[in-house]
Amino acid sequence: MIKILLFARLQEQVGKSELRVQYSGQTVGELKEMLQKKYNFLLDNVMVAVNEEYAFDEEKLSENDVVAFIPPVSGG
Amino acid sequence: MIKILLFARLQEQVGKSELRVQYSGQTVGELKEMLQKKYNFLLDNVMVAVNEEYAFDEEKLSENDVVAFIPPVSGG
Amino acid sequence: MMNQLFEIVREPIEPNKVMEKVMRREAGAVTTFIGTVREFTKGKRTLKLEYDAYDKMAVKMLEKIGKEIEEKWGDVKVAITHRIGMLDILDIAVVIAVSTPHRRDAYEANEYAIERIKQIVPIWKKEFWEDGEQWIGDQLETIPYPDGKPQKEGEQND
Amino acid sequence: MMNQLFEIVREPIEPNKVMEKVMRREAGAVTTFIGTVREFTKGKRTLKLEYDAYDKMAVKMLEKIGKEIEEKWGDVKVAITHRIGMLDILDIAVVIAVSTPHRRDAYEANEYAIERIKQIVPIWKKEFWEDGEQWIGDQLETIPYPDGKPQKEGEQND
Repeated sequence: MIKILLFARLQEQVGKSELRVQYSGQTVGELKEMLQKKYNFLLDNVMVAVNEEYAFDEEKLSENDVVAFIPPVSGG
Repeated sequence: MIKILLFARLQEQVGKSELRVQYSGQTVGELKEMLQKKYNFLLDNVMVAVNEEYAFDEEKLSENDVVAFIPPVSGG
Repeated sequence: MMNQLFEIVREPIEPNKVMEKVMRREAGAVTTFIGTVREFTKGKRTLKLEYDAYDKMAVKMLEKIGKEIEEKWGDVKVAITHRIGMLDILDIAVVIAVSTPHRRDAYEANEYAIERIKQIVPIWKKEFWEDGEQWIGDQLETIPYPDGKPQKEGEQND
Repeated sequence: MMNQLFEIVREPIEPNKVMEKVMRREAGAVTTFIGTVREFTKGKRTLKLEYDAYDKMAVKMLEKIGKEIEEKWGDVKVAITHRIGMLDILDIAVVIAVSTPHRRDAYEANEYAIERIKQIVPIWKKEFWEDGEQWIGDQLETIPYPDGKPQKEGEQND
């Protein structure tokens, strides 16, 4: 299983703060594409963090990873 | 009368925080010279304020002026 | 909790508390930055703000900023507290405190911290106006960052 | 007294009080600079400090710095409190608070204020070491300022 965390606009679009998807050796980029199709997200400028570290699309996921979709941040 | 205010090192050298001298149409520079001779001050890098505003040596004093001798400042 | 230098909190922030975390005998200069909720941005009245965060990662990123500052400025102590939840005008959203022996460094390191917060810390702000509300940071006018790293945006204290 | 933006005081300074003087709905950024008594300067241990001031003129010069900042930065509010008398290590000597709509200005205007304080405000510091004491600012190693204006010196928070 991969746990997916959603924040801000993405969370409101889905109506949930967490999703779970089956682990099947995906990369970050493949997971992004899958969600983009399923929820019609605009993920162009969304960053991804795997286990609380920013990750690139090429990174391969592992079983039990926590993947956070990070829209452009606006703290401060 | 001219009232003279002394601070920091100058005040300790004279042992007084105030002096009074007769008004005789002096300039700031002339007053400085007079005190320099009388008290053997090192006034080279001392600023003068007349009535709480920095003044140049050429400025002519007026009766009842308050003249402060300002050693290099070190606040902050 | 008092000893944590980097915190995400839900209660009002007391700037003194953050500042006291960095004061030390070797440091003669302490700078603080306090970001408050501003009423007007580009002529538009803000009613209130909501901040959300990926708490655990946000703390980690604040710590990372602290480490970056230590690497760049050496003898420096940094503490950052960011508040999340609903905030009114004038409420304090963030306090950054930096202490150094010499003042120039205290200003520079502090400004570096707020710039980095706006780049890498997963915190989001929702603005509430008279005519609507919106999560800030991914409006359509935002140019997508080209290099895969979050970029600076117009903020309430930009 | 609470409403005076520029003060010379003899009691401990509470940074929050100074900061609160500049907070306002239009400003999203508040910077403070806190100058504390540092224990070591160039390897020499300071035991305590004494500050003396030409009070009335010092307040006037602080107000002048406030005016200069308004002229340079426009929408800015500044408050400065400087303490005089005997201070121990870690005691706060000066607090400068600046609020602006945008953060860049709040840092710049604040740093300008401390630079100007060290140039024009008639306040003097006496350092007490294990082996003596001295009024700072006119040691023999000081180069006399050539243009009749006080110049910047090495300070406890320089």
